[in-house]
Formats: sequence, C-alpha cells, structure tokens
Amino acid sequence: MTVDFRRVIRPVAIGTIALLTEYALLGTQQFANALTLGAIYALIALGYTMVYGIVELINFAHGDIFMVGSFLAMWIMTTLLGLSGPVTNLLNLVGLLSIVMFATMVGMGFIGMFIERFAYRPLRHAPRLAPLITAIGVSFILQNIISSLFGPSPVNVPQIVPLDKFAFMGGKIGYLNVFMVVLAVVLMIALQLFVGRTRLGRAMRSTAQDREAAELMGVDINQTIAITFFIAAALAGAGGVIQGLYFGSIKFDLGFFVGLKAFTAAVLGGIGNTTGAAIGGFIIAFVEVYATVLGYTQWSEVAVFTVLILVLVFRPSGLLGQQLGERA
Amino acid sequence: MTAAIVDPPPGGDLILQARKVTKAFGGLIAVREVDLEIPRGAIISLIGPNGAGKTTFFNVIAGILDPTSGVVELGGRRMVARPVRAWLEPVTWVLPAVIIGALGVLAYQASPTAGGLIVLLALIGLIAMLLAAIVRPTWYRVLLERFGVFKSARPNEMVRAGIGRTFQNIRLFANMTALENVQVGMHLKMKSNAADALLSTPRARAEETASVASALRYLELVGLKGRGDQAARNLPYGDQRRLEVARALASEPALVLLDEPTAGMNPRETREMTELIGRLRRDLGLSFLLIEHDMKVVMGISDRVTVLDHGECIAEGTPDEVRRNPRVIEAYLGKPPE
Amino acid sequence: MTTATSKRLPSPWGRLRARAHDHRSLTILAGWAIVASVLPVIVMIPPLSTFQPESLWIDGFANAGVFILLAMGLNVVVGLAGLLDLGYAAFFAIGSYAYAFGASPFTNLQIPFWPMLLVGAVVAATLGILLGAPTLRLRGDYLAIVTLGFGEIVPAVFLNASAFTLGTNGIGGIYKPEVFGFQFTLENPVPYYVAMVAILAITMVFLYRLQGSRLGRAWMAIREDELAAASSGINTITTKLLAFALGASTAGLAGVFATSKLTFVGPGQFGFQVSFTVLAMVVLGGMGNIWGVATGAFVIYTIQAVLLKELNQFFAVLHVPILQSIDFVQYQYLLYGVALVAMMLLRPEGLFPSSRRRQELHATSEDVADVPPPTEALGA
Amino acid sequence: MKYGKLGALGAGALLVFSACSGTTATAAPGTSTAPGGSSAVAAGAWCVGGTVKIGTELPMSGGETANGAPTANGVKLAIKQQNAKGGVAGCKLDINVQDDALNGVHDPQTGAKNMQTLVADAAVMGVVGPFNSGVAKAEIPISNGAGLLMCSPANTNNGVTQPPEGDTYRKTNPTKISYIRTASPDSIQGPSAADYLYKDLGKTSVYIIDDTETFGVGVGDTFQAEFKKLGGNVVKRDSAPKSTTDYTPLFTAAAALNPQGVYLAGTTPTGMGLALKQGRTVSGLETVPFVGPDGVADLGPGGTQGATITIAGAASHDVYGTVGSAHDLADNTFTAAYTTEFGGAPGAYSAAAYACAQIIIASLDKASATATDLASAREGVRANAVNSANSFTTVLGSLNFDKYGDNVHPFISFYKVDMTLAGGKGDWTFVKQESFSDPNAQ
Repeated sequence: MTVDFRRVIRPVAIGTIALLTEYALLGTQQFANALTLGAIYALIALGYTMVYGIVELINFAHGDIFMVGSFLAMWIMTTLLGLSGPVTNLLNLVGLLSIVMFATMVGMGFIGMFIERFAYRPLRHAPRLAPLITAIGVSFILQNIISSLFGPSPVNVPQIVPLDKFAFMGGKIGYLNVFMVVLAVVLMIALQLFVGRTRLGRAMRSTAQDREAAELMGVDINQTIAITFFIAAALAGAGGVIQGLYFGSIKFDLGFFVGLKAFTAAVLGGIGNTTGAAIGGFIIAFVEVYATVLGYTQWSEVAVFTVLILVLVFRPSGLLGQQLGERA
Repeated sequence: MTAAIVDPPPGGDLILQARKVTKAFGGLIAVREVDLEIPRGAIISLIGPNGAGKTTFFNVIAGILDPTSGVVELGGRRMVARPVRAWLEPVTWVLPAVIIGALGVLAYQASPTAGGLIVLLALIGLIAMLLAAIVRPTWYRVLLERFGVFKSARPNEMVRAGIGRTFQNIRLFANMTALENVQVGMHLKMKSNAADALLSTPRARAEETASVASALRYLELVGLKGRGDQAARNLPYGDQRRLEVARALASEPALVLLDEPTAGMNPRETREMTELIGRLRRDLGLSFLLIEHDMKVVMGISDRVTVLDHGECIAEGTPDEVRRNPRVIEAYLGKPPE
Repeated sequence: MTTATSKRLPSPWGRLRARAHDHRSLTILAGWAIVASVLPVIVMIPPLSTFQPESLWIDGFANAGVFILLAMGLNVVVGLAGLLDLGYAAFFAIGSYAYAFGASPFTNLQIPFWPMLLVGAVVAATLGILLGAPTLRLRGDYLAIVTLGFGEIVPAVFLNASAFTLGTNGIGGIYKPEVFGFQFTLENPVPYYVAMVAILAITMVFLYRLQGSRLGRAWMAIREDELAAASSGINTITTKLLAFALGASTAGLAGVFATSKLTFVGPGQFGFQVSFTVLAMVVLGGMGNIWGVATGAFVIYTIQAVLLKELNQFFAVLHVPILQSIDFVQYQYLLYGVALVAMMLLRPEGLFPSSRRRQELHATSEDVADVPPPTEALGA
Repeated sequence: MKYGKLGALGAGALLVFSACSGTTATAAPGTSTAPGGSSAVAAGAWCVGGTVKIGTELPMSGGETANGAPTANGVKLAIKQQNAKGGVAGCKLDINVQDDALNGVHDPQTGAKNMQTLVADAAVMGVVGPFNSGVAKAEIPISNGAGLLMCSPANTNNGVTQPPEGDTYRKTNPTKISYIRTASPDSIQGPSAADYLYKDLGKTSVYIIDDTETFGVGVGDTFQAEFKKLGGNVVKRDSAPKSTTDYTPLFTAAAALNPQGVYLAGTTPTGMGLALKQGRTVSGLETVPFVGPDGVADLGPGGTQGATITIAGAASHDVYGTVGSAHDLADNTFTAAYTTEFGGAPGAYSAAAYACAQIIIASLDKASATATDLASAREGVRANAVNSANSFTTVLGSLNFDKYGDNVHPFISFYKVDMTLAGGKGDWTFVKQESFSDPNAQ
C-alpha cells in the first residue's frame, strides 16, 4: 500500500500541485515559457539521475554532452540537410524533425557510451572522487573541441519550425513550445516504460539496487552501464535539439549552467528517481521564471539554490527520493 | 507479551528498560512490543533464529533506529521513542530568519542600507538558531518541548549515556590502525579541543600520551597485545571482533551491547571471549546485552535469556527455564539446544 | 601514528623519519625553510630561466601559495572528513571581500594586514558554519550539490548587492600590506613570497597537529564509517561542522592574502572553475596527505598559470620544429582537461597518496564522499 | 605573407626580413625575433637586439577567445604592416602576447601577473589591453609604478580613469599616468544613446536589460539616468547574466508594460544578440526599436555585418547602435587588410586595438629620436602617448588623451540596421555622428 503510494500517488500529487501553483502565479504566457524551459531541464536531469542511480557518479560532463548535442543537431540541419529557414510544409517538417531528432539522439548516445568506456569505466573501482575529476576534465575537453570546431562565439541554428503562435487562454503560445513540451513528456514516458517493462530496464534497476547481486544473477554490468550512458546522452541530445530550435543560437559553453540547473533539478526531485528528475526540472524552471517575473532575474540562480537547500533541509532525500535514515 | 520483571540482583538497579518496543519497516514488522530490562551488572542474552529481529532491536536501543512505538529508558530517562513533530524543528531554524529577511527585502526598496542591515540581522539569527540546534542548550530544548517536539537520542548521545556496542557485520575504521580505532573509542573521555590541538598544549600532549597508554591496555585486555600498529583491515577476523570489543570498552560504558561477539571464532577464541565478558562484569561491574547463536556461550554466562521469534518475545527467563520452554524448542525446529 | 614502526626501522632514513616524527612541527618549519630557499635557485637554471625572469617566478610562487593554502584547507574537508565540497571558492571570495572591506578606499578603513588575516578566517568560518549546519546532515552527494549551489550563490550576491560591493565593477585600490612598518609594493614580490611561506608553514603545522589529534581521528573515523563513528561517541554533525569551518577559514586566509596582493577584488574571480581547480589539486595531490596535496596544488597551478601559457615561448626557445608553430595559448584549456583525465586514469589515488588512501584504493565500499547506506544498520 | 611580399616590392632589401618578421608577428606569441633581423636597417643604439615589442594583454582562451583573439589580431596586423615599412627607425617590431584568461575566464590575478611579465620584458614599449575593466583595475597600479604604457581598446568603465576611483590606481606616480583608452567612457556613450532614442526616435518609454558585466551595467546606468533626466519613463530594468539562455520570460514580463523601445546594455558575446533575437519574438515587441552600445553595434569601421546581425538574423530590423568613435575619419582599408590577413571579418575591437598599436608606434617613432636605451624609449613612448598636445591619426580618426587618459574629443557615431543591405540579410548603415567635449574637462 505504502509502496504503491510512493510509486504513483505522490508523484502525481506533487506534479499536479506544482503545475497548478505555477499556472496560478505566472499566468498563461509565462507558464508556457516556464514549461518550455522546464522541458529542457527535465530531459537533461533525467540523464544525470539515471547515471547517478546506476554508478553513483555525478557526471559533470553531462551538461556539455547536452551542448555537444545541440551542435550536432545544428550541424546535421545545416551541413547534411542544408536547411536554413522555416519549413512550412507540415509533412516535410515532421519528417525532417524526426530525422534530426533520431540522428542526434543516436549520435549522442554513442558519444556517451564512448566517454563512459574510456573515461569512467577504467576508474569504476577507484575512489569516488577520481571519476568526478575525470568528468570535469571531459567537460573541459568537450567544450574546447566544440569551440575549436565551431568557434567561440554564438552559432546560429536554423529555426526550421515556424515561430507561429496561436491564442490560448489569454496568451499567445508558439507551436514550437507545445512541440517541445509534448516531445519531452513523450520521451519521459517512453523512458519509464523502458525502465519498467523491458529486460534491459530490469537489468538497470537491479544494477542500481545492488551491483554485485545483479552480477551474480547474470546481468552484464558493463553492458547495462553502457546502455544507461547511451540513453542518458541520447536524452541530452534531444534536449540539445530543442534548445537549438527554440533559442536559435547556441554557444560552446552553454553546457555548464544548464547542466548545473538540471543536476539541481535531479537532486531536488530525489536523485536516482526519474519521475522526480522530471518534476524537479519543471520546478527549477518555474522558480527561475518567477524570479524574472518579479524582476529579480539576476537573483534567479540564488533563488534556485535557496529552494534546493530549503527542500533538502526538510526532505533530505529530495521530493521523491526514498527516505534513507539520515540519523545514522 | 510482557516478560516477568527480573528480581534485581544484589545492589543492582535497572540500568536499561525497554517497554513495548515495536519497529516496522514499511509493511513488515521486525520487532513487536518487546519488553526488556537490564539490571546493573547483569548479563542478558538475546537469542532467536535468524531474522527474528534481534539486531533491529539492538539498533533501536543503540539509538540508530527510531522505534515505531515503545520507549527505551536509561536510568529512568526516556532516551529513545517515536519522534514527535520532528518536522517542526527545521521550521524553528528557518522561520525567524525568513520573516526578518522578508522585511529586509521590503526595506531594501526604501533604503538599501537599512534593508541590507536587516538582511544581515536575519543571517545572524539563522546562524544562531542553527548553532543552537547543534549545541542544544537548555533554552533550545525547552523551546522544542514547548512545540511538543521529541527526538530520540542520537547514537553518540547513547554512548555518552553509557552504552557501548559492537556490530554484527564488523564495522571498524578499516584504514586506521588498531590503536587509533581504540583511541576513537575514547573520544568522549578525552577533553582536549581543537584549540589545544592547534597549540599542542601540555594538556593535549599529556592526554594524547595517556590515551595511547590506556588504548594499549585495552588492546592487551582483549588479547591484541602488540597489534596496535596494524591497520584494522589487515587483522584476522577474530582479532577484528576483539578490536571492536576493545573500541566499545574504550568509551567506558556501563552497558555493552555485543552483537554475536563469538561469531566465526574457533572454540578457544570463543572461550577466551566468554571469559573476558565474565571478567569484565566481575572486575568493572559492567552489564552486557548479547546477541548470540552459540548456545554454550549463552547458557554459560547469561543471567537471563530473552528469546525472539518473528519479532516477538516468545520466552524470557533464566537459561534453564528458557532451555525447557516448549515454544523455544519449537522455534528452533524442535532441535534441542546442545 | 606510525611512531613505533618508524622508530624500529634500522636504516638512517628510518631514524631520520623517527626524529622527524617526534619533532614534527620543527620538521615542517625546516622543510618549508628549505623549499623556500631552494625554489628561487632552481628557477635560475635553464630552461626554467628562459620562461621568465626570477622576480616573476617568485611572484608566481607567491600566487601558487594561495592555491596551496586553498588545497590544504579543502583537504581537511574532503581528504580527512570525507565531505565532498564543490563550492569551496565561496569561502575564498568571502575572505577576499572581507579584506576589501577592511582595507580599501571604498570603506575608508585601513585595518592592518595581520589582524585582517584573522578577521577573514573568522568571517569565512562563520559562513562555513552557516552553510554546514543545515546541510551536513545530508548524504555525500546532496552535500556536494548544495555546496556547489553555495559556490554559485556567494559570487552572485557580491555581484548583485552592488550597494555594498560595487557590484560588477569590483573594489579596487585596495591597500597593500604593511608589516611592522615595512610597506609591501607591487614591484617587489619577495615580501609577499616570504609572508606566504610563513603563512603556509604555520598553517601546515596546525593542520598536522589537528590531523594527529582527537579531532583528526574523529574526522577520519567519520570518513571511514560514519555509523561506527557515531556509535563510538563522536557527535558526527559537530565534528563535520568543525572540518567545514576549518576548511572555510583556511580559504578565508587565502582570500585575504590574494586580495592584499592583487589590490583588486571582483565577483568574477570566484567562479566554479576555482572550486573545481582546487578540488582537482586535492585529488591529484593525494587526498589526506597534506604535503602531497600541497605539492599537487603547486604542480597544477604551475601547469595552468605558467607552463601552458609559456609553451609557445618554450618550444620557440628550444626550436622544436612543428610545435614551434602551434599557437598553444588557445588550446591550453583543452590541454588542461586532457591533463586532468590522463592523470586520473594513470594515478587515480593521486600523485602522493597517504598510506591510508593507498590501502583504500581498491575498496569501492570505502567511499570518501559517501556515508555507508543505513540499510546496513537495518541488519536483522 | 601577403604583406611581406608587398613590403618587399616597396623596399627590396627587406624581403628576407619582412618575411620572417611576418611569421614571428602572426605565429608563436611571446617569441623573441630570430637574430639577424636588426641587420636589415641600422637601428638606433637604443634598440637593443634590433627588436622591440608591443605587448597584448587580452583574454585569449576558453569562453573569451572571441573577445581577445580578433583584438590581438588588430595589433598583429599593425606590427606586420609597420615591419613591412621597415619597422620604427630601423628597429623591428614584434609582439608579446599575454593571456589573462584562467580556466577560460578573464582573471585579474592572471592579468596582474601578465602585466608583471610585460614590465619585466625590457623590449616591450607599450601594451595593448586589457579587455575587461576589472582586469585593468588590477593592472594599472603595476604599469603606473613601472611607467609602461597601456592602451585599452575596450575599457569604458568611468572608474578606471576618472577620479576619485581612478586616482586610487595611480598612487605610485599620480602625475605620470600610464593608461589611455580609445573608447568613449560609459558617461558619454550611454547618455548619447538615451538622447537618440528620446529625441531622434521620439520614444518616451524604454525597457533596459543589461548583462551584469562591467560594461553593460555602466552604459545601462548612464543611459537610465539620462533617459529619466529627459523626462522619459524607464518601465523596467533587468539584469541577465551571460549564462542566461532564455530571455523570453524577461521580455514577456517587460512587454506587459508596453515600452516604446528597448536598450540592450551589453555586448553580443554576453548575450545581447540572443536577447534581441528572442525579444523580437515576444508579442508587443515585434517592431519597437532596439538600441545598443558598440558591443551590440559590432561593426568594423568599414562597416561589416557583425555578430549581432548574424545571430539575430531577421530580427535585426529597427535596431540602432552607438559606436564610441568617429565614422567619417575611419580608414576603410583596415577591414580589407584585416580580412585578407586573417580570412575573416574583424572583431568589434580589432580596429581599436589596431589604433592603439598605431599610437604606440607613433610615440615610439617620436621617442626614438632622443632615446638612449630601451628604458628611456619605453618612458618616451609613455610620455608622448599621454601628452595631450600630441594628437595621433589612427584608424579610428584623430585621437589625443587628457590628463586621465581619456580621449579628449570623443565621438559617438550612430548606426541603424538596414535590412535591404547585404542581400536582404541586413547590415549597419551610418546615421550620424556627434562630437563631445573632454569628459574630464573640469
């Protein structure tokens, strides 16, 4: 019974409450902005939380993987598909988008696996901080590769989705915003199903629970971890795609801060808990946007982390994280 | 399920009293309404098949787990019970600061200086409350009482109250030497603080040498003479158990909780351990609560035995009474003890 | 605590170590005296001398000292107490601004240098407590993100509370130290060098004493097994808090010194890069080993601030064919990343691991930044 | 090598040397010139080793490469052209590149160390830099003590030069200032933009967004003050750090207050280009004028399509910009030369850096007549450059500097984006220019 409550009712409850409060405080227009931003944070936060859940590593390079994803998508759109402006024909648009999305996600997935294989796996039995430092190193490397390939100044992304808007409940919502949120939600549900229903998903969960035991049960740890990194990076890639489409301009160093906020979201939701990560992402975005609405943009980061600290003081394992005895 | 009150041994008052202790993890109830009383100077054994909830009960007494219900008293003082309104405590830390801070932000619009000062005030208030929460001065306790907040004693407070313990799955400081492990056990008995250490005052140095000396004594006591310099992780299994006992004794407890002290020991080591326990009770007047599977040990040294099965106390009494108790025999699958 | 063993070693080296151990404080002071007098000589030898004139090396060493100080402080938190702190730069910032407030035209105060060192340390420690008190109950990684957040908050506050900090303009024209009537100048780095070495030596003496004290043991005990430590009577929260405060105060010292030397402080100087760099210094130097950490800090700072920036000149002077023509200045950041990864892959335990750490290397369960999952405690 | 050849045609004897000086000027920063260079033309006795250097002190790595690298290129170009002309009084020029970025972020500590390095390099006659005012505040005390000239192509923060704050950086030699800058201080550029928006464009309400950087906040504040003084209404003022990726909420909130214009107080590298792009998409702001300082109107003097238009694309219409230099005096050959040399359009501050180099070269030329050794030459350069009697003809027009090192006759040129230019991509077109009196006159 309690288990059921933890698994289903609480997430739904918290999610709904959060969304309603957001809407009440922000109004349609800003609510749409917050949701769109939240979608991106959520997608990245999922990656953080999955990787952490399975190897207990704070993958600081994840934010930069997201950044690389946005550049990969940009490269595919401009160089491979030769796109420059909006695509008005809906069918073409859908086709192109799915191509870009698929290619980017797969590409990033392999990059993620590659990084895990060469930067993290050798250190799996080293003291915890060793892979952490490596992660920082990897993030430096990714940033510099990108900046030497595409230059240090902002790079444009062709906005192939027209920026048209439709009136909705007193606000003007862009189709793109809707697309982004829907996409994020779909991907999250897909992830849930994958982790919950498939054999690999079970392997992941068992590995996260107790690696040794899982190994004894015949789970291929290396493969499982590799796949986790693949999925995490793929999700970040998806985030990168919509980042480019929505903001239209990307920079080689946008990874860190977005990643930092996404990681905060993961912790806020209860690290290791995918649903929590998603909710956390939307909450962080909400806090940021609300700070802006109040006219304290420059304090938004402060606000975000203050919220985090407060939440952790009252719920030391995050909103949805299972309560481990913190008295020991 | 109440066990009969043990008749206090000569000059012995109750050192620990557990009443109706229940601990549930989610659905499953690991310990159900167990009563236990330990007179001063007594050796009480806790037996029962695996998964009977012995260690859980141990952890409740040691202040590691909060019971779902029931109370543990030390010398008549309520130490461990289900926390009441624990969530209120953080509120008391944050609330004042938040209120003052909000005022400050408002004032900031009017005059930055004033606002800033008020915010600063809020910060100071926050620091004060947080420190109070750690040092726990009387006024803070009173405040919590006001709010009806009760929190169980933390493990270290139980140690201060005179309970030392060992763990079923040995938990030594693996990368520290045996000597250091014992010295850590003396933590509460040592008075020198950070300042002493920084200036390495005579007091600190004297205490340090003294602690080394007595740590060596404890090591000798448990039979680890000359092993002081070895890293705990490199000691053989039996010695690690002994080292844990030494660490527990180093805090000069009145009551020692031993979780399977002879597990994995050969007969000779077991005998030595048994003798050690008896000797400690005789010489230092310590009381013991043991979890033990080796019936020889249990029957040999216990004053009284409590039998747990599926979290319930199914029998309590002297070794002989327990030995004959049909429910106990049944619990052990009719296999008669020894 | 290896007194006995080292005493038993027959070799002269062993006897020396035994001596060193019995008079550790003296040894450290002597060690620093030697280092401080040797360094200036070394840099007069080519190819080092080709990089830059001696005065600049000395100046560089004084700056490196700041990072050594930071690394030694963070080592208390991460290496000894096993708390993962990713926002260490915050305390550096607090120390720096403390000095800026205490001795600059901005506030029209001119509090002397030595007292300010103390003030900076105390202020930083106070804020360390402020941050630690609510958060040190958290498990390792939650603590990590909270500290990371704090590290972002503090500079943001200095940036945005412009009424008190001049915001993004930063506070300039800060007074240089004047010690016993002797005025430090920007032209002559030697006084800073000497002062830095003195501060370092004293700090290290203190840290070693702490490490060997009851408190130091408590820290290590918590790092090894928090539950067992608590069950041995250690108040884990206060002990961790002390580690936090101590680390913070060291960073405060570093901040005061750095600012007094730079005579300028702005919110841009304390980004996450600083925290990460210092953490890298601690890990690469070998957590828990004070000398090792100090060396690690020195090595990384030199790589970052001198070698990478001078690579071009280096290859040009040696006339290395291809390398000569590559513009390394723009790749130094990349090279730094590669260096981090490589060093970790090659020596995950750091360059100079403490004896303890080395034993621990292949034990995944002994997790420097993690409290053993309390499920252990559930047992039964 | 192009210039090397041109120089050779001019003066055959120089072919060999100008070729190799060309390499040293563009590649391997901080190198000392290969020996033998001095033998090309007999240099004065003061010119020890036949080569003197111009230092650059800019952020060259990590996130700020975009700021530093093109700026340094301006200096490299000037040096190369000068060497092609045979150097200064027969003394060859070389460059000493210093990078004040640590971990990819400009760092005053590193800047100070670099300044010490440049001071210690006796051959350095003057320094072009720094890029960030914060770094300048850490460096000026050093250069002031050592009497080494710094010429910043980018600093505009009032406090760097103007008292009372400015004095705290010149404590060692209060009278012998060592720092000049080509850009007009915030106290001129901000207000002039305010005047333009209020008077010329007739907008009475404005929304200001700054990038929390020294430059952005500086112009933002001065703009705000002037706009209010004119009777305008500042509906909202926001500060968005350069880490911001989503400006939409900001503009959504501002649009609710119906501003008639927007002032982008910052630079395109710190997010203002993105802000423009996203701000346009917010309903209510589709057509209002966006005005920005020279960090937004990032055009080479020849008028090249800068990063802002590249980023904002179709959103660049109705965008106005101020640039802190004269337009009509601008030397249009610079852009062409730069593009041929480095195969790309100049950065926002390349020309200013080029101008700084020109000033140093001219001063050195003057000083070389009386100089006896490198030290006296260096002092001569400083003295000549800061002497307000000397006026220098540069790519930015004629410059001379007052007692605090600010340009005596600051110009502000106004530009607007014309979307019909550059094949519909849009480009900056000159609108008008105003000259101002010395900001530090009284």
